Amino acid sequence: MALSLQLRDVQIERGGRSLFSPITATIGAGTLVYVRGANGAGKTSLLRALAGLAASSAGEIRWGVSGETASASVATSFVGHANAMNDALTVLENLSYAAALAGQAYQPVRIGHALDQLGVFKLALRRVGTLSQGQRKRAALARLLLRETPGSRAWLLDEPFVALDVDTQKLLEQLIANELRAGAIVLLSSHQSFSIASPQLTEIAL
Amino acid sequence: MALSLQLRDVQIERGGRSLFSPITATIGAGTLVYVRGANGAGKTSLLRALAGLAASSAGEIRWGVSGETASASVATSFVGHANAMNDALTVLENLSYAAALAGQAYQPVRIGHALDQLGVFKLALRRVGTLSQGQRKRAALARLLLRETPGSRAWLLDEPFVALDVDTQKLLEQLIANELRAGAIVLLSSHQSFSIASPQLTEIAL
Amino acid sequence: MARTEQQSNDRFQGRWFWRYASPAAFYPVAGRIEKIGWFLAITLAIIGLYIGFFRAPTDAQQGEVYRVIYIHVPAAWMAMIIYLAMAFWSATGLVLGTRLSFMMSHALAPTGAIMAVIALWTGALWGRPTWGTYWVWDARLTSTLILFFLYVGYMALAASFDDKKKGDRASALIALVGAVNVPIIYFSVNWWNTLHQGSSVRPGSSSMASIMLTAMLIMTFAFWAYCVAAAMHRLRTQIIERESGAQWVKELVK
Amino acid sequence: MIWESWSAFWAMGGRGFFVWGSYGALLIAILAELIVLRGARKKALESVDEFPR
Amino acid sequence: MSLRLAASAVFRREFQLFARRKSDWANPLMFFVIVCSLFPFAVGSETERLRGIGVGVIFVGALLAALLTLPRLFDEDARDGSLDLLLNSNEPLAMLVLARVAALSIGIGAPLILATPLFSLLYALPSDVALVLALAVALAVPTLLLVGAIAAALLVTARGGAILTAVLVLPLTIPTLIFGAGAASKVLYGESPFAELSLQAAYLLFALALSPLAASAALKISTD
Amino acid sequence: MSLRLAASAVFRREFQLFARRKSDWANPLMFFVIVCSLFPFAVGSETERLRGIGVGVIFVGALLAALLTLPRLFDEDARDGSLDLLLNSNEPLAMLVLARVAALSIGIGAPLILATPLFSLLYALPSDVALVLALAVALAVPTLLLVGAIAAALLVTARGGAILTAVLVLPLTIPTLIFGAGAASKVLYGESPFAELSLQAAYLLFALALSPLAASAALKISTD
Ligand code: HEM
Ligand SMILES: Nc1ncnc2c1ncn2[C@@H]1O[C@H](COP(=O)(O)OP(=O)(O)OP(=O)(O)O)[C@@H](O)[C@H]1O
Ligand SMILES: Nc1ncnc2c1ncn2[C@@H]1O[C@H](COP(=O)(O)OP(=O)(O)OP(=O)(O)O)[C@@H](O)[C@H]1O
Ligand SMILES: [Mg+2]
Ligand SMILES: [Mg+2]
Repeated sequence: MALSLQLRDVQIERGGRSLFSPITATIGAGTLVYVRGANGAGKTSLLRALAGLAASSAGEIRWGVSGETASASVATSFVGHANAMNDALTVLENLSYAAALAGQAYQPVRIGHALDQLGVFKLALRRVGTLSQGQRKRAALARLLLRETPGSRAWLLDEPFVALDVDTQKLLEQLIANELRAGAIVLLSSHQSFSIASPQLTEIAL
Repeated sequence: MALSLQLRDVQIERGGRSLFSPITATIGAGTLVYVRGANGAGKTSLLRALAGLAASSAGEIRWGVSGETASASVATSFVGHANAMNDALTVLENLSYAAALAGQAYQPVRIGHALDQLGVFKLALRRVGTLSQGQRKRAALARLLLRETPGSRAWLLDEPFVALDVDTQKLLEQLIANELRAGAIVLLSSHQSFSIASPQLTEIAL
Repeated sequence: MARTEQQSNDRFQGRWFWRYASPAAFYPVAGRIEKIGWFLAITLAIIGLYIGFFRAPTDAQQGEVYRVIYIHVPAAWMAMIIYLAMAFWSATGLVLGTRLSFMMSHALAPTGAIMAVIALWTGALWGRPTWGTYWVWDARLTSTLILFFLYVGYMALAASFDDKKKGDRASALIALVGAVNVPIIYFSVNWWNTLHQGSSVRPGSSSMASIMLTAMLIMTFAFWAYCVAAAMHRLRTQIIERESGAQWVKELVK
Repeated sequence: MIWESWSAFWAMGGRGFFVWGSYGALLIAILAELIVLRGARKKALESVDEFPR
Repeated sequence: MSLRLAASAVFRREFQLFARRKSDWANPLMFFVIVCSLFPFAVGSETERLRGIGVGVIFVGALLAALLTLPRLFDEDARDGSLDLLLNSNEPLAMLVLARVAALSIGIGAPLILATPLFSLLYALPSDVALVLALAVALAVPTLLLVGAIAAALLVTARGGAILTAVLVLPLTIPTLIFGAGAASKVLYGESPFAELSLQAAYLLFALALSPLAASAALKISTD
Repeated sequence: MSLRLAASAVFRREFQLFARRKSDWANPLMFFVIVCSLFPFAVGSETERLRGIGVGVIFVGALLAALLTLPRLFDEDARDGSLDLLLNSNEPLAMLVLARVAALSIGIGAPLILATPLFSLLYALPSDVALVLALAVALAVPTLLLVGAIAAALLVTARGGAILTAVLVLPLTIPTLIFGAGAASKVLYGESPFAELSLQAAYLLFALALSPLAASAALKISTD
């Protein structure tokens, strides 16, 4: 189940202009990649391209699972600015939808466990529209914990600490560290300082 | 132009439940008020009520300008999660709309200056929809700097540091400190740590 | 003009009517009104139907079908009267800020809508034998249909708010807007109808025997009593729901 | 008694469908409203017990 | 003075949006075009029959097209937070709402009014009918938007959106529909449409007087 | 297996939304009801004339109601980010889009179909016409939603040119309109509607085969 990621001369254009100079990198299992850069440097664009949600304008992005090339949709889980939850549905309904689209059968217990890990178990049956910003973010992050085996997917996190209170920030750092230990790759962008115990740390500075 | 704020037994309800115990406080010119609390504590709700954008369920909120009672719309500027800018319009168009609604004649120079202070002068003619999250936030914060005299309005800032890169966070801390020195009241909520040189500091813990 | 309930309380403190603006005080009163309502509704309905079916003669022109009139006309009247009552309580609620007034108009709406449906349905069934068709675009019929739409709008709006207080005031406002428009709509529909001279047939204008009239009036009072009783029942349910935190409600349950 | 027999009463001069269709609909509507009213009352009373505070 | 400033900013912004997003006015127009061109397919194309329903189809089509733009009035603003700016302005909210409705009436009304004579041709209506019909549409569209602003304001934070707005609004537009279509029909039968048009104008004035107030009250209620 | 899982999740979610927001299906229905009741005000109330346009009004009314729910297909998802989940699923996107269109067709189609015979009464149409009309509506609504899904997918981010494409797509629903209204009219004149209904069904099958593919391609283009 070893994950790997190779970038070769990756470039992204917006408004007819390249955002950053070509990126080349090889990233192995258990690596934390800190994507940094000032506002507008292109962090969000890069993470979305890595998640297969947008095209890069040049170069090659190759995800590997157990040595074989895999599509981004198999190899990654993405959590960005938008929380990917419908306001009218409950947290549980939103998460089971996400799980099913990721190919997992309906397992409320696992969803409950994921929510519990982020301290929002008791919000499971609340409609997302009634939650505060931080509560929504926590529920959205629970999506990451739905995978069957820890470490089986790369996490692509665009400013995951935003809206989280201090305790939950700590919690998330912990969860990321665990996932890394289980062999995942985690790429994250953040303007807040954080400290994650990680065997391997790489930076991509845009 | 001395600003003042009095809270007497202020309470807010959501979903039929009071969010926090009644708040009573007297806040004078030049004070920085740090509204703190875990996710879902009610910070956003409180700030919106103070801005006159939502009703409190009990108690009294009284803004004062130069010793006389004033409406929230005269006494405050609010910047929240949403940036109050239309994606299809340019930054300049959005800001001049905001300025006009706040009763100021069209003064592109002042708007340009405000944008410059936040380092986004060159984005003035870009459509907001094409900006990155941090760029949008900076443009939204520029709204605060459109007032005629520094210190003439209280700033109500709901997580203002979100999405800003480290340099801009510093910049904003500086701007807040200046405004406080000019006699403003600044109420802010934030889950990120910040350091603002302030003559007077109060906390409201929810 | 608009006050909060608190301000109204300061203003009207101690007046006799204000005593009953509190849900707690009105709850038992509503219970008594409800009981009287059920009693009157049943007795009057029995008397009215007896006269209508066993004393009133066959109509010279229409034969027996006309006996639909004993429910058709009262239902049509109640549909209109209830809308007016709803608008009245909505206005009271907006001006005085009293919770009870809003609850009153919420309690009335479903019954009013049902009355409109009954008027439409019985009218349609009556129309088939008399006019040879279930529906014509007669002014009175069309207005009833529009009244029904207004009820539906009011209820749909009230239901689309999670926040009860907001829902109260929002739906009260739309009830008032509707009430202001009802006379205009009625006038214009009437006018349209005479313009087009579409249906040569329209309800009304047949002279009624006084015994039929008596039965119809008795039935009208029966409907009135029923609507009051149903609304009071709904009102009490709402009071329980909304005041469920209060001590007196808890004691009530025990 | 203005009716010759009960069957004449039910026939309503051949217009039974329309007359009884109207009264039947009224009956159904009232019954439905009463059932809904009672159900709502029951639910409200039950939720009082659960209410916190 | 500062009211004029604020109201004209509201008005101008609406036109900036029209310039930036052509779809804002093009979509109602397209909707109108589609409704008007679908009907002949559905009812058959005999001239006599088309002439009989032409006034009705065009008028209802224009009203529906206007109706569909109602969410644009406040929804987008509520989502991106700009509604807070409007609410927090020191100027009378009713006047700002009026400025916005006026801009919308012009922006989407003008294309509809211009297209009306064109479609009258399609339905074989004589040119005097076409003109009166365009006039009637010109009176009806602002009326609908004014009344609709109340519903749109109430629904800005509620669930239900565009179509519930339609349910609340359409019954209230019946007077303008009756008078407007009546005016055009009168001309079709060679009579004077003056009475109908005056009644329609009276209803518009009535809406003009009351609905900005009601809409601003509604906005305050629903964003409270 | 895991396609079934994903498709049924998409399908189920749509119904959860229908249950949670009754307005999602009730509003198109109310819209339909109100459009049908407005027309007589505009064209007059003579029974003969009403019978002549009844089929057309009801059919177009149902199509418009369906048309108005198209934004619900992808717009909301694009705003709140859930569209990313759909795009990032490992299953064939076309099938997921199909599941969603199917759920929408049932959820909003069923009320419209049930209401059709009732409204036929208002227009004094005989009951056999009413039944065929209901059947025609039942065939037309899914067709429109399928074709419309392509337009909705293109419009989801509304980049330049998308509007034009959408406008090009909508006329593709004209065949089903012609056949459907034609079938009901045939019955009205005492002939057999079989040919028209078959053609309508054939067109539905055609849309069923092609449009999920086209819509998923469009989604990928417009969100890229
Ligand atoms: C505002 C609502 C209505 C009122 C106040 C009303 C009142 C009446 C009254 C007083 C009569 C008795 C007329 C007479 O015989 O002297 C009547 C008859 C009738 N109504 Fe209504 N009605 C209303 C709505 C409706 C509706 C909605 C329908 C049909 C859907 C309808 C269908 C009929 C029919 C078929 C008759 C008998 C016709 C006749 O006697 O010539 N009415 N109505
Ligand atoms: N309709 C509702 N029903 C029940 N609870 C609600 C409703 N709307 C809001 N709430 C609750 O109100 C509380 C206050 O929300 P608010 O957004 O003010 O919190 P906050 O302190 O800003 O949190 P955060 O740090 O996450 O931004 C939350 O706990 C939220 O779940
Ligand atoms: N249509 C466009 N035209 C021109 N520039 C664009 C367009 N769309 C995006 N951009 C630019 O692309 C850049 C990358 O944006 P992106 O969201 O990836 O930045 P980011 O690094 O995530 O920034 P932040 O820290 O503010 O979130 C920004 O500078 C933005 O202004
Ligand atoms: Mg970013
Ligand atoms: Mg908050």
